[in-house]
Amino acid sequence: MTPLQRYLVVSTLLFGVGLAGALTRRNAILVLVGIELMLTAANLNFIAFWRYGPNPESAAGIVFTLFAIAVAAAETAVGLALIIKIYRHRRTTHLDQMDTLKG
Amino acid sequence: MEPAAFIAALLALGGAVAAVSLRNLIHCALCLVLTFFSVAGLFLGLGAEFVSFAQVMVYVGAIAILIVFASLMTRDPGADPARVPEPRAIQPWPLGLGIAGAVTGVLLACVGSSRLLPDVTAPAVAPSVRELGQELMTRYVVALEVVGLLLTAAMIGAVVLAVREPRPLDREVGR
Amino acid sequence: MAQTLDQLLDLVQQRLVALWPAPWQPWVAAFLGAAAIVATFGGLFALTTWLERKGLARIQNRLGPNRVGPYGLLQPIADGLKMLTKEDIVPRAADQWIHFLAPILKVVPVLLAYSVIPFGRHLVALDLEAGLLFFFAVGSATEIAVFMAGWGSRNKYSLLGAMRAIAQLISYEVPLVLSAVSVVLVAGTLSLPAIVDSQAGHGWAGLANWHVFTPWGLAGFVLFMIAATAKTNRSPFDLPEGESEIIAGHMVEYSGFKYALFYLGEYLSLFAISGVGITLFLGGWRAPVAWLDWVPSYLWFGAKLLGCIAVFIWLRGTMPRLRADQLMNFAWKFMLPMSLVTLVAAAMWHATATWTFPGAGLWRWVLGAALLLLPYRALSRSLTQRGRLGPRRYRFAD
Amino acid sequence: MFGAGLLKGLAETARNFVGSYHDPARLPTVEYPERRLELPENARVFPFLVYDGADPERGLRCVACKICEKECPPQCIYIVLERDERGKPQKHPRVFDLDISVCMSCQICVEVCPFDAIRMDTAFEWSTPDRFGGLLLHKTDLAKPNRYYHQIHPTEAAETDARLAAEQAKAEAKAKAQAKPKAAPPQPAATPAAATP
Repeated sequence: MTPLQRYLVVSTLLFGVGLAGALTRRNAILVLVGIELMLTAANLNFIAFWRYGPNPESAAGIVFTLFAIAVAAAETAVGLALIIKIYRHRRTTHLDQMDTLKG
Repeated sequence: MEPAAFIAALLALGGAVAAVSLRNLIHCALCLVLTFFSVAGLFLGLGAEFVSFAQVMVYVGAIAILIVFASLMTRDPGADPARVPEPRAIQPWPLGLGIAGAVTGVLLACVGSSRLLPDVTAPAVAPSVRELGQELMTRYVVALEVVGLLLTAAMIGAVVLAVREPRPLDREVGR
Repeated sequence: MAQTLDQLLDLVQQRLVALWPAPWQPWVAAFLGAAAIVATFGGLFALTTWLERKGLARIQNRLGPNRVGPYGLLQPIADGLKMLTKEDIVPRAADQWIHFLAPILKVVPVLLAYSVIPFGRHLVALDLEAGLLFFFAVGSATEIAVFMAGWGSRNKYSLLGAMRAIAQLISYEVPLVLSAVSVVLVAGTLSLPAIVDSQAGHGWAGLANWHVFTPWGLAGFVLFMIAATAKTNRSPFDLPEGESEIIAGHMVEYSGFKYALFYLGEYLSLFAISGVGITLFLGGWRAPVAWLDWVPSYLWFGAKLLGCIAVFIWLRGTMPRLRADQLMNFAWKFMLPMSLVTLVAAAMWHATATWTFPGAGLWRWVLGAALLLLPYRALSRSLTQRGRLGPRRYRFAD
Repeated sequence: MFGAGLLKGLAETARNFVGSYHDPARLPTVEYPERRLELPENARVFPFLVYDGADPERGLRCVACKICEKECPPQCIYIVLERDERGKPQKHPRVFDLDISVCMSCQICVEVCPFDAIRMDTAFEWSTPDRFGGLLLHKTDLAKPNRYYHQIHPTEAAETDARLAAEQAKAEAKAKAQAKPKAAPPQPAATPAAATP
């Protein structure tokens, strides 16, 4: 296995764990945690490809990761604001209990 | 992969598994912090110093704290057995695990069978912070502006969403 | 001779490292550096507790500790012995692991932050290219520690204190980073030794080219120090641990050695953040006037650090504690706009650096001062008129 | 202007700090066990019992009327009346205990005492390793001579003494005035008494 592949395996496993968490957990905050893990795995992929890719002197991988981090921050802020809003309305963060359209 | 990176990867994966599987929400958030720290360590090992510090600053300093705050502000009475919905024909969690496992398996197979890239092991010279800044300000300036706009919009949106409407009494007194 | 004295610490370290076999040398060097930092700032911590008690006492017309040793100088040792021999109590309902890990997580990042601060010429443990970012990144880890302490103790006072502390830390991190960014803008680098180098040389009347001697630098320094006071939970921003309201905030359930660790972490972060403030605005280890350059650089750094500590003690002896709403209003309605204005003024200063016509220096000064003073004036007027920072009106009392 | 008040406060504390090194008015604190400040005359800590003359037992002004015991808000006074062998009450306390761990120095006992027997002391160093027995003062600990009272509260003691002397003089005058008519009737009464039988 090349070093790149090792890092890719790690990021794949991280992505898998995040996906499993997002799909199986029924708490909205934990779903968000799973999504964060998937984003982190993607960032790890970017950095690994930049480091072991054909031209590591270009900054594309790093710049992409920085943007991804910024987007993740924005996404978390809005996501958690939504969760808190729904919680105020329904008194729950359990996803199965907020699936009706009627408020 | 040198031993330090191996340990960091193990910690990241262990933290991730704990973060999505523990029962206590606060423990989940703290395990997430462990994962973020370890991934920052992996970045550092890969030579991406700036990204590593940015990762710690944003993920640990902002996102983890946000998650912790949100989980404290939303005490979930979901454990209340009276409110749990009736049993379904298909339990959701084996399905979710199955899908996640399938996706991971396909990805792993792809990684294992790929021969696309040459084996680069030469020490890469990371672009300096100055070069990074110049790239951001020239080649990626549009993306940078868009991200700035996105962050501003997200911040305003989050504030508007989460702000509590003033109670009638407050409005009456005018505070 | 002067140069030898200046590099004395480096020379000693090289001699000590040379005693070891070659493969061990990097490890020995790293260990020596870490040990020197821990020993120096641990000693400074002991000295500062004594200085603080003495200074506060004098401000309050008292004498302060004077029983243990001459002038009470051995008081820190007595305090330390008391702390170490106290029983370590863990609440039965507490989350054992989190309760145990919190004090460690409080101290370790602070110690890591010391690795990027240049204490003297060539006297920096890690010359990172993104050193300033590293400093702020490890600083944000203390928020997690505070939260763990507050939540893990399973005590409503500590949880309240932790929530207050985190809200305050996050709010004041923004002006702190923004005022530091103004220096980064002018110096064009994130590396702390390079920022010190950007303040080299002497300008008008032999005065050094420190950033604090510019309009934006002065404003940035004041903002940085105010935000640093809040970041280190010191009076007047000490309401996360307000003794009179929530006993000691997140530290209620800690005793003995763990409490001492929190205490140590707080003082160490104070020194670290003062060190960064010195590096950013006060010229780091550089002498203020050219004819004092022969004094070893680390002595200059130490003198400036002690000066900063004295100012912090002075502030603590003067200001009453803020209320929670005043704290937030001050952060978001005064500190944040002012730090943005400072950033603009710094950009102006940077853009007009190429002016060469006669009287350009004066014009830059006037422009920069006007850019800062006018918004300051407007901001203070609007804030005081709208009663945001004035006395509170109670809903049912009027 | 914003911040001017803060600077004013800083200047004041700086003046305090510097002044504490050369200006005694800025450093009024004394080092306590070695040096003590003179207590103000109205200082009060816990009550004590005044006795006249030389004998603390017989000169005690207290008549065990128990008014102070009843009035004491935290009920820290305990009095037992002295009785002679026949059970006849004597105007003297057999037991007078005062628990200073309970006493709150309110001085109400002093206010209500009709005999000026109980007064406030200025001694404050009562620390003891025995928190039960050591803080329970008995009659022997509490009895202090009038001389001591004059020492600690000169004005108040002089006033009390003057009043007591005036009262005594009045009582004597009254007694004399009563004694005269009383002294007169026995003589006429003596005759009928002598005459009756």
